Amino acid sequence: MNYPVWNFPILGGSLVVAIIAIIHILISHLAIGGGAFLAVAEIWSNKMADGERIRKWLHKFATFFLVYTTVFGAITGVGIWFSIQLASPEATSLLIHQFVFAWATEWVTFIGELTVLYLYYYGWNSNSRRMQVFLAVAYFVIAWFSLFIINGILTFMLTPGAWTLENKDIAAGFFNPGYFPSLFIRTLTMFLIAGLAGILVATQIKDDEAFKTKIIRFSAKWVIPAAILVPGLVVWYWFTLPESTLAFYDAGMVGVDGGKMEGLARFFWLAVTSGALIVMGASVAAWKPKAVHLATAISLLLVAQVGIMGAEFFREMARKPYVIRGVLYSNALWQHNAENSAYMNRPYLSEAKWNPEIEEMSAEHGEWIYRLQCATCHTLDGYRDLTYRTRNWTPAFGVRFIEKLDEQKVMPPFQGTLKDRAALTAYFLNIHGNPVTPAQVLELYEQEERAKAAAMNANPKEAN
Amino acid sequence: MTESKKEEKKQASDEPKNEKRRKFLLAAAGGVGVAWVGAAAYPVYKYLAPQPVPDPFGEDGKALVDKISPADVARPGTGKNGGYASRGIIVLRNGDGDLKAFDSKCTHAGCNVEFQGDKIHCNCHGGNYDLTGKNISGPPPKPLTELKVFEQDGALYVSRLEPEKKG
Amino acid sequence: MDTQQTHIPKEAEAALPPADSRMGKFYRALLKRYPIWPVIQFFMGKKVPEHKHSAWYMLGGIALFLFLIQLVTGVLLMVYYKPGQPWASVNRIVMEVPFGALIRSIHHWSANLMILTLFLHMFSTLFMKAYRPPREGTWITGFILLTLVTLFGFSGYLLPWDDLAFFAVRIGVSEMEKLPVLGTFAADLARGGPDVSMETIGRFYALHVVILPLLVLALIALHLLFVQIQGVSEPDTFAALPLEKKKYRKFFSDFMIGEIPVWLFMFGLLIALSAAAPRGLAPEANPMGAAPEGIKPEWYLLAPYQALKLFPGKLELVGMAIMGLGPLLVIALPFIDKNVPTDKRGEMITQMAIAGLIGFLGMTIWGLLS
Amino acid sequence: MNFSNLISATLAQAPIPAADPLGYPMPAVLLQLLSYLTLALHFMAVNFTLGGLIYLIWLKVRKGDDGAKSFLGLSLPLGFSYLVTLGIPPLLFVQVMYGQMFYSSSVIIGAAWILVVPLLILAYGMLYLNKLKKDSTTNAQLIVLGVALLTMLSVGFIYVNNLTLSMTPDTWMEKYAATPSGANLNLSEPTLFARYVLFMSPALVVGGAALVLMGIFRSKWRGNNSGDAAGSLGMRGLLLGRVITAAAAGALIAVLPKNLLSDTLVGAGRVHLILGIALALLSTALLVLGAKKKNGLLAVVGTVLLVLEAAMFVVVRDMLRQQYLAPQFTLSDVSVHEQWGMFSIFAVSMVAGLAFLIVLTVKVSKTAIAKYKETHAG
Repeated sequence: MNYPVWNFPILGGSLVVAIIAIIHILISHLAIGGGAFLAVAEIWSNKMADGERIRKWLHKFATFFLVYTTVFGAITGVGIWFSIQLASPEATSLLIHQFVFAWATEWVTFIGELTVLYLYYYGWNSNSRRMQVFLAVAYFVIAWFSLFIINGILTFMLTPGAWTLENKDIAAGFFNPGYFPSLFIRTLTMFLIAGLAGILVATQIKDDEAFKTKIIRFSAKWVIPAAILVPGLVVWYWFTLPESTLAFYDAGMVGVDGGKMEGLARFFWLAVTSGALIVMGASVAAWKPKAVHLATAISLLLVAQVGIMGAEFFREMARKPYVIRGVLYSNALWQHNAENSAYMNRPYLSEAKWNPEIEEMSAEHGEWIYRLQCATCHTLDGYRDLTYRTRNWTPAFGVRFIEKLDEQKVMPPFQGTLKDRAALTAYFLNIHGNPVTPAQVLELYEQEERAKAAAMNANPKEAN
Repeated sequence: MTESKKEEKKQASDEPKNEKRRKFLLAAAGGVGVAWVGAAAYPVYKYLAPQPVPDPFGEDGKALVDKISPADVARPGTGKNGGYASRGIIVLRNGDGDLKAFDSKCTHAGCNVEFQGDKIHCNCHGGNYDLTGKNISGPPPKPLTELKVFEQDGALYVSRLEPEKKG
Repeated sequence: MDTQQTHIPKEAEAALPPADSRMGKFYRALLKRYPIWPVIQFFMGKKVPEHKHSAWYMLGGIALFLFLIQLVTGVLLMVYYKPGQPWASVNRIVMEVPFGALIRSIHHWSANLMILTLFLHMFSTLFMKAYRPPREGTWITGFILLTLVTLFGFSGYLLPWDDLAFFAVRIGVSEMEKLPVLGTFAADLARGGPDVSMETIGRFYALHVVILPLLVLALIALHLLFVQIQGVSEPDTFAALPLEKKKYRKFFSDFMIGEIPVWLFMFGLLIALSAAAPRGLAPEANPMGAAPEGIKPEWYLLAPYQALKLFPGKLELVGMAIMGLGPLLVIALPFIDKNVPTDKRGEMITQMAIAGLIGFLGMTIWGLLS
Repeated sequence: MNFSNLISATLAQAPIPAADPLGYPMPAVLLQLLSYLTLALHFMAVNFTLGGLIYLIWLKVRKGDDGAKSFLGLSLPLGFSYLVTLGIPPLLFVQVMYGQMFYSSSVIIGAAWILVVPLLILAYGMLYLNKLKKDSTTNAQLIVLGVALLTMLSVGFIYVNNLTLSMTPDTWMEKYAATPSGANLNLSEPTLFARYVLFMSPALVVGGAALVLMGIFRSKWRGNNSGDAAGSLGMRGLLLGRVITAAAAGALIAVLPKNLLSDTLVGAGRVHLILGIALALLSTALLVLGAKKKNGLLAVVGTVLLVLEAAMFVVVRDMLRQQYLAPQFTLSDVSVHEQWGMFSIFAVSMVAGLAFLIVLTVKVSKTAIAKYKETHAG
């Protein structure tokens, strides 16, 4: 109510965030793990007889790395920020005001990362060997600290821990229950992705099978730590998840398109399957490096991309219906307001700031409730579309359903009066070509309620 | 010992060790791979795994007996094959006038047994039970599962038999 | 000691693992009993030319992989599907069986991706001119496979017996009815009556799970056999290269193993699509109710569907005739365009194919938008 | 949707969101200070990259100095990445201080605002493409650079739209009601184009200064006159930039509501404006002199003064914004909950980090310059 709601068509604001974020996460993980890869490969090349050759190849890797991570990585990172302001300004504001100096410190790591990477890359021909190794290590350490910081804010949103709006305990919020498992999972995933990128660049070695084999085997080894340790870490992470999330997961094994929160389970299994596919693919690459070509290597990275899609969607959906769990609902309703029935039962539009003087029970009444209360998560005919979800609504059913919106705990409670509910129902019914007015919806609902009450009086047992 | 000899010796002793290490690592990697593939295949197992069978006695703890009416077993010494919750059942009234019920699944190979007046007989492998359900001859290794049977509103119902003895 | 005369040729001895290793012993024992070395040698000799369009050679393998996914998920779905209670059983798969929605979505997405892959496979073959003699057999079997797979999609579409399926299939079969002479007869035979009904389910089910799989498997075998015997076709530019500049990759096992991660990605993509856009189930078909809004055939049938709309009324037959000509032309390609290297006629055919492709895409997009 | 007639009649009150319940993490003055400092640096990077790009295109069209071309080709992607990175803190602090206004206006022009992300990727990618594909034809290069220029100019335009809109809450509701997807721009804003030119034209100045510096040091390190052409181009461009900027400033003053202008230009506002103008004149003089005399020191001082100048104008800009918002919002309205602990972590890491980077950069540059001199001497 505080901020206007961005009604992005088809995708909806949240999917815009997700698309940018999923791309960014693959690249940012590469940006950090790749630092470790550069450092280890530098040290390795110093010990090898064909070190000069390895470094020549490493220069190719560094070029790819530099362009890919700075162009796509840095900008999509800023892009996430742009998109969350649009999708959830209230939550972004809260995070910014609580963690502004954490972000500012992360910015110091950005400047550090960039500068050190440029000194490393542009000093390729003039720097001493020792300096190059030092710069690569420094790059990795600085870059990893950016993860160290952003991970606190990311995990805070799902498991704020002992933090509350009153105590503002930044340490408790930052090092929240999900912080460490998540940090370790991401760190290992970074190495894995760096290895896959190494394989990709290795496919550009032409006419020297032995050298290609050597580099691919070296790169494939970077998958091993994640393959062994991530399953255990996921179990740890699992135990930090809120109970309601786990309950959604259990309920989500079956069912499709509506009702259940089955997405949580589907995306979890997408992540697991992708993990298995990467382990298989990397084994294939290590087994027959000769057979690896560009499409092979790109496929491996794409598997990592869909795996990240699974894991990140899981993390986001696990928070549903909150944007900051237990504090702020996705549609910018504060938990403390949600518990206050006087607040919740006020006429919605007259209280809404972003109300262009819409008359109550007018044709636009319902549309504005949709725009301000539903459109943060839903669209009309795209992502989580309401046209489909309300296809079987009758006037009375709609009014009743909206009243119990939060019953399944996957949506926030509805704010507003009976008239507001009738207006919103009328809006959806109109979309389905049923030209009822809010007043008619209200009348039909009340008729049905009266009939029910009468039936109850006549036969209390049967009406249940 | 000269340097080169030392080297040689070191190499010689390393080789089998390296080979062993290589084999171990390969096996370990294989193990991790198999574990991952297993995890990914879990949904297929879960899809095929049988759904939990609903409790035949339902929420109120009883099941209606099908195809046997109280009149069928009114006199002592009568009995009949019937069904409950899509399983087979035998209800009989013994010489003492007590109503008894047994799940008709033979404890030997799972055929449904038949009430034959003085005994309960299994046609598949010729096993016999007495009218208390005890296995008296033939292959059956165990007595039949007895159920508690009672009449209610003109129909027969069965429920789980409370264990008589404890400890 | 083994006193039997060994039949293992010298080349085999050189290629096999050492005789005292476990695998070496196994292979030798095998070759002694079944002297298939020439066959193995033949397959080992298969090469794939390496040039900048080599990636297109992977499409056939991808389509085969997706077909295998279809077989596996199809069998899994058959475990719970009941043709007597089509909608209820599919609803049970979706709403009750653990991961049932996932398996069904994979089956759905894999079907779509398979058809898409086959289209791409066909067009890449077309543009590389790999259909020219002596590869007519491969081309024709390939085209029949594409037709059969489309039929697969059409028959499978009906099986859930929901509203969308019912009306889409009803429209499809009644198009058939309009064909002159045998139209009604064929349509009735397909439907098992004058209209799509539960009778149709049985026919489509048998078609979908027995007849088509057998036909397709047999044709795939034939198609692959042709490819194996004749080898991969080389595009003109590659064939014109001097021998020392031609680079090849061994099909067994370099090319194939390199393709495995691509298949793995396809599998990941299937799961991702199924997670992000699971196949929904519309309400049970109601032959008396109104057709749902926005009903359209699947995307791969949209182009002809949309094109037919251009021929209103009695002209529809003309339209169908024109569209019937398309596939015939495609089949006839190897007999029209056979000169290597490409001559004027060949170039003209390429341009026509581009026009056809653009027309197909345009019609499909138009169909999606309208 | 027929709201427009409804809306224009009503809406006495602009829908300004309530401030964040957490309040400011430290007194607003300090936040302002941090924001001025970082915003000035951000503007320098923007102007260097945009200006450099304009000069590079000019050089390619006119088949000008190769040394300047390769310098710009190499450094523009770097400039771009610092442009983006230095843009983060001011964006962070504007959200802390003016979040309610900034988020609202961002949502209202949401479709354009999110477009910034792909546009930035496109511009940045084009700059790298230009650097890595050296062997392409001039025409292809011009297309690549032209796309980069257009995208950068559009990003600047979107920014000016958003920030002007964030200062005029009275116009929000009508725009928001009309297009829920945020397919809006703030074209009705009278100061929009003057502001846009005012913010973009210093590109010629900063880019010119960079060319002057590059020219001087190139000639110096190589011991010949190979940098002269670049230096003189930079100098001329710089002067042209100054003229355009002054014209835009005049235009802005002409269209600004008079009371806002007079309220801004009293006390501190006036001091900063005068300081800014003085610094502008001084830096211009130093850079021109440096270029003529090939004196590196003068040019370096002149360039550093550019940063200070930018900081002065950034302050004036913020004061103008406060006047715009004065009827609805002042910074002192918002409560303050200090986070000194977190701030000191930031401050320490920033000081330590910058020190580390400076030491490292000097060290690496020294070897690189030595090597450069070695290769190009004589």
